[in-house]
Amino acid sequence: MEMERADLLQIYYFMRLTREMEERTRKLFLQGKIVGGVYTAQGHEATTVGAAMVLRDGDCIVPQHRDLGMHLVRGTSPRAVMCQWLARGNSPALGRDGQVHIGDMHHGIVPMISLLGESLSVGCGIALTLKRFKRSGVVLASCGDGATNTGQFHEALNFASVQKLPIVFVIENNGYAYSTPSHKQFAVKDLADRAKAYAMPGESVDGNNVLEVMTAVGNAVENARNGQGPALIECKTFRVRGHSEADKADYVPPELRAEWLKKDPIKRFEEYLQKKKILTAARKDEIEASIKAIINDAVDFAESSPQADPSTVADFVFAPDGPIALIGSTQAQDERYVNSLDRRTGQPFNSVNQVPLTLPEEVGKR
Amino acid sequence: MEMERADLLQIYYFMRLTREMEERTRKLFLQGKIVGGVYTAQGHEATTVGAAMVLRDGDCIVPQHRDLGMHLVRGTSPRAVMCQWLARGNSPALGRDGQVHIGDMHHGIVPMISLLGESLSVGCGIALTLKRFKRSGVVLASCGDGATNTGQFHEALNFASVQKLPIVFVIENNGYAYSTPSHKQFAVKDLADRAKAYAMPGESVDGNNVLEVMTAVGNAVENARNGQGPALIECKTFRVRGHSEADKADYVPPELRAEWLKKDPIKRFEEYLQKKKILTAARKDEIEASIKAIINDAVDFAESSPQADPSTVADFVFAPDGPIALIGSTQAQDERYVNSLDRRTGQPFNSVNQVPLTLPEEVGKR
Amino acid sequence: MTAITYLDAISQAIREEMRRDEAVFLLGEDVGTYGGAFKVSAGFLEEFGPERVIDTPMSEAAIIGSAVGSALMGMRPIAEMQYIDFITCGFDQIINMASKMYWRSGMPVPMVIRGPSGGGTKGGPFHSASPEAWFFHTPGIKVVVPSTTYDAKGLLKSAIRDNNPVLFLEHKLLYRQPELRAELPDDDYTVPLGKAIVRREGEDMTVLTYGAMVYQCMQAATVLEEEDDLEVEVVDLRSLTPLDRETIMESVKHTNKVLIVHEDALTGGIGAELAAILAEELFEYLDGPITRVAAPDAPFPYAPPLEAAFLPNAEKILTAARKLAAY
Amino acid sequence: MTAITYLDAISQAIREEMRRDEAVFLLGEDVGTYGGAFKVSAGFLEEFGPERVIDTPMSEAAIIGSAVGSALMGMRPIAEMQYIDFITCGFDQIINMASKMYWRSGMPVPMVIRGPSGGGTKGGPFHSASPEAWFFHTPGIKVVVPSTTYDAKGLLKSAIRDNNPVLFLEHKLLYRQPELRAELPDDDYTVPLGKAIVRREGEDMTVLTYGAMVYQCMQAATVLEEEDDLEVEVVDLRSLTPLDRETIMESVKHTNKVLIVHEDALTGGIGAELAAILAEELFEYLDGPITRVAAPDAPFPYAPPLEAAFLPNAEKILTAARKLAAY
Ligand SMILES: Cc1ncc(C[n+]2csc(CCOP(=O)(O)OP(=O)(O)O)c2C)c(N)n1
Ligand SMILES: Cc1ncc(C[n+]2csc(CCOP(=O)(O)OP(=O)(O)O)c2C)c(N)n1
Ligand SMILES: [Mg+2]
Ligand SMILES: [Mg+2]
Repeated sequence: MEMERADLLQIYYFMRLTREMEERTRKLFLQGKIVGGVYTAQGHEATTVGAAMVLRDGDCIVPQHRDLGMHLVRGTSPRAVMCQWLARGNSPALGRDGQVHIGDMHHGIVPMISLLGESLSVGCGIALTLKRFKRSGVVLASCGDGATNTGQFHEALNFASVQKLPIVFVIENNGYAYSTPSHKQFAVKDLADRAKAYAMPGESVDGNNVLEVMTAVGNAVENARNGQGPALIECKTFRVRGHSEADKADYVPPELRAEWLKKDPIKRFEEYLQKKKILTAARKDEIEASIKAIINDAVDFAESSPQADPSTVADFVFAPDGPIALIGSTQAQDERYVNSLDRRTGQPFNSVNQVPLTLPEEVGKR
Repeated sequence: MEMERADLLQIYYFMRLTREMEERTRKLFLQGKIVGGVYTAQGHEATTVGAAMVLRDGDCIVPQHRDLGMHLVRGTSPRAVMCQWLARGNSPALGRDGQVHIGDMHHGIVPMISLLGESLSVGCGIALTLKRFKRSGVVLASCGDGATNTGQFHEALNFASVQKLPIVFVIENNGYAYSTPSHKQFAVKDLADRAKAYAMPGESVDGNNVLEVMTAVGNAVENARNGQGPALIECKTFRVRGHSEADKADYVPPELRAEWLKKDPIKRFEEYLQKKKILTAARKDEIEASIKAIINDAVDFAESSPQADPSTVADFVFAPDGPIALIGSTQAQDERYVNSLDRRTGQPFNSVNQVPLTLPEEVGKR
Repeated sequence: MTAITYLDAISQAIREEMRRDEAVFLLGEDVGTYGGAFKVSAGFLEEFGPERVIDTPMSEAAIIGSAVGSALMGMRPIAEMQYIDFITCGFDQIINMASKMYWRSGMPVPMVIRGPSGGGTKGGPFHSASPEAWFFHTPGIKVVVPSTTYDAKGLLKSAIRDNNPVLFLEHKLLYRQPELRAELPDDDYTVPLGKAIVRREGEDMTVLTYGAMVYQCMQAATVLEEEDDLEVEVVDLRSLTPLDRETIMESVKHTNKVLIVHEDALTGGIGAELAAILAEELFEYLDGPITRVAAPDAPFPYAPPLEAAFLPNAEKILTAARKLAAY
Repeated sequence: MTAITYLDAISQAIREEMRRDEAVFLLGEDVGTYGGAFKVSAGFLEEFGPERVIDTPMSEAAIIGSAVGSALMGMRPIAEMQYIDFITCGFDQIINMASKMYWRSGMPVPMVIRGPSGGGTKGGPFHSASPEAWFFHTPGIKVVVPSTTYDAKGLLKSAIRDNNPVLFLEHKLLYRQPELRAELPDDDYTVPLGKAIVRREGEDMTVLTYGAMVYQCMQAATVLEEEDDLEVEVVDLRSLTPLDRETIMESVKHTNKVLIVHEDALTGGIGAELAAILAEELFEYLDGPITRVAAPDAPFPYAPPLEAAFLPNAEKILTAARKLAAY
């Protein structure tokens, strides 16, 4: 995949931002500032960032619990993420939900639910709509190796293939479903083989090699865009930390983890960029500084954000009446349409998005 | 598959018995004696009878709505079937359920529910038990082409393959799910390809050729028996009548139906047996006479059986306390065990089974 | 103007909404070529084409999940369950995906899940379900139970235009009942969700019911008038969520006695909540025990004599009403 | 003898039953190597081996379906839902397969479905479910809701030995609560299904509750005694199906006032049925409106201030009880 230095730096930038935000999230958890389950994805960055980098405006992601990288690339703001982790009243879920259960259809982001596999057919419904109105958009729906064993996975991939939907399914095979290793979950060697049950193209790639991920997902996305229907890409990676921050993961053989740590996707990409003289020490410092600033801003913003208001606990169960706009149409910008705004607040969706991610000059505007 | 004449005649006998029982069932429906949906399976006989013929004592079937043939081969009595269709108080379901929703674990028969696909993982649970106790038994679980699109199908086949269970899945691909043709249901050409998603052997065979079905299912069953795990066999056949007797099926191209009618499994097998001089005119007459007698007996028995007793409408919701025997163990014959008898009646299960199917001499004892 | 059936009314509502709003579309098993197992969508494929009338594989969860996804895009999908019994196979998509989406994300999910429910058609344990109680207890989804041809059309239009998931429970016993044939207005009318209707006024007792049981209650009410000279007020709830507390309260306040009738099993059914609301909020007004007539706590049986014994009917209602009246 | 937790009691019950009866086995996600998400089955794999402690793929429907199949063979499977919220993904296997099997075939399905339920643990909308109402309304499955360490063990043993599908709802907030540590008898005791227990006797009011809410009610009762000089009788239902009508009736007959408290959402919850039964059968005995304290009709929220506002607690119970007492 031929790319300009700016693109390459951007990829690196998002991989680093993802890693650092999760580091910070972990700290907040250890400080007791985040309650409940915290899922991070150290080692997934090549897959989550790489897969999302090939998308454009009008495309849609259906991310899961380890997909902070996809969120950041596609426009979920670090402030939104931190407000959500800290369960603030101004978080995208208004404190009702946590983790990266964040979405905004105007930005093509579907908020996941904890029940894994369920989001995949939701992705089909979005793709069905894009196809119906001959939009060029494509849906990128991800799931873990474990989620491929749910009935939902099967029904969604089958329906997508029958309808030849513009949707690409990305499996993040990180070797485990919680504590359960692959051999207790499925008998196939490559999960890409599951595509054969749907006469769908399937490919397994090195999920720790960002350029390889981008090539595979990029091709699948372009095929889907051109009306050739869905595809399944298995990105083989590894969950080098516990399932959640509460999980010591002592069920993972240390040597296995060590081996994968050597294949750290960021380290590998960094070496590549340095060899290519694209990532100089100066650039690196600028990037790290920018990332630090963004994360500090996000955490400060979240910590100074209000708690959720208990007097609203019974509110927002039903949406108000009124016209609904087709997402992506001009009407979707018209306040008279119920779904143009977050009616719970009267604000745009994820209004904490309003401070956009400003990349350092040399990393280039998006 | 080498077989003696008696075996071959038996196969023919059960195919004919199945066909004739369904003919009679249809008549009863048209006479208004059967209420509700009536599903028959003209054209499926090679698949349903053939698949079941390869089983032995200790094996278990998990049949679906077109599997009367499996039931008859495995010991569900024509009387039980007719009592069930006529919703009699002495039917296996005591009038609570209808159709071929008949089961008796002591005879290795699981009663289906209408929700298709759901029975497959029940079959896994049975296979899990057979494996745990090192029984030589194998489970034969069937489903239609439509049911392969349910999440249930996926979860069951995946679990079976991970656990290497002694279970064989037979798909009866009859071209349609109700009115929905294959191309609106799945994109694969051969449903046997779905086995690849589970690293399971898969084979597609001519479902209207009984000996071919027996060879494929027979091999799969023996492999499962020998600890080699599950397999998937697609039997390609055709539903030459409507989905139910209420369905005129005018959505089926007449020429397509005509083509398949030419391939009628019974006609084909009959010609084969005649060419081999196994089925003489005399034999045929004897068989037909015996079948007629059996069906008449079953219908007479059912029609003279009592209606369900309305005063019991709220009964039998919960099973009584007491010890439960492992099915197939000697205790399972001991009345002190709750599941040794049908506690709703105090009788053996499907007590209408008590008049066993007596085959004409020359067709041989089973 | 010709008198049409309850089924025709449902078909008309969908067709007219699809003509009115291109965001409305139908997906489900056999809804296209076949026009649906009950022919609700007969002719739709020809009129609207395969992108708006989608024959799906047998995959209830994918049907409902896809409806959620398209609703998030601003569409108004109508997901048909061939029999409402099969909704159990897509249960999680309703409970955790559709019903909680607006509440947690602010993004509306305007969708209808509809299908034939109810018994009396010899459908047996898997084709006779009355699933309302599960969803009545689930915040974030509306539940609608039309009993007349007029309401079937008017309520379905409101459901389709609503910005939330709506479970629309058609009673299949009513689909083609000649007695329910009615001439409907030519104009585009709707019946609002959340509004009950008094089918029959009376001073002596309030009967709260919905769906096919409305007719059993009306029958019983006539007998009570003729034979017992009792004036029974029959309230047809029409919507279960939102529930029309006002109409219910008003009626009970002037009759002071309540009989609740539904086809679904007794324990934990809709009647339980109605009784609880009244026992809490109208305690002073009650001159007799709140009485319920419902199916027994058993699965739905197939055999005609069992089905007859299982379902509530005018006779059972009569007995209960007389006992209550005599109280 | 050492005091053990509510979680230990559950673990002990399963271990002892597995030792006692080879038909008993455990299957679910991460129950083996990991010993379960909450460590209920820690050490089980080592003791009983992989054929009796089965790590399954993430496939709730296959877990429950396989349990039904093995139960039909005469086994006594225990199917763990990692969080009870995920039971929605296996819903049909429970409703249409397990719960109707004996009724329609005469073949018993002795199985337990168990898992962590309930809120107060910052679990948010998908890890805090109280799913009892759906199954309470479903004929053919028993529902058990232990509140103490002693009951958790005794009821789970009864559930495992029962010949029917039993939904065993563990309250995860109680799993490791130090206050619940208790020394349990060494002998093999059980607590029968279908028997409530009076946790605290009183003349002035009956409080019907279960699960974690028992403690909130007991707290409130103490305050009412000290500050209001009211004697409140607290009844812990322990089983929802079968329901111990006798104990409930007896209590209400002598207190004449009823407060019902549960953590699950109000509308269509267990409290609705309890109120309906009492409003119908004990009408003469009631000296005040049947009052309910429950969660609002909204999904379960994540943020601590919202969760605190959402859940019923001693304070809310106190307010309601005082109002009722003053009636
Ligand atoms: C339907 C469902 N069942 C069970 C769970 C509990 N659970 C949470 S994460 C997880 C493992 C997921 O594994 P995988 O899909 O491989 O994703 P990973 O966490 O490895 O990225 C499980 C079983 C769930 N969230 N949803
Ligand atoms: C879960 C579920 N969804 C829908 C139905 C309604 N239904 C009954 S039979 C049928 C078609 C089944 O097709 P297939 O599996 O190919 O079996 P066939 O009838 O062709 O033998 C459908 C959709 C059902 N019984 N169960
Ligand atoms: Mg994984
Ligand atoms: Mg078929």
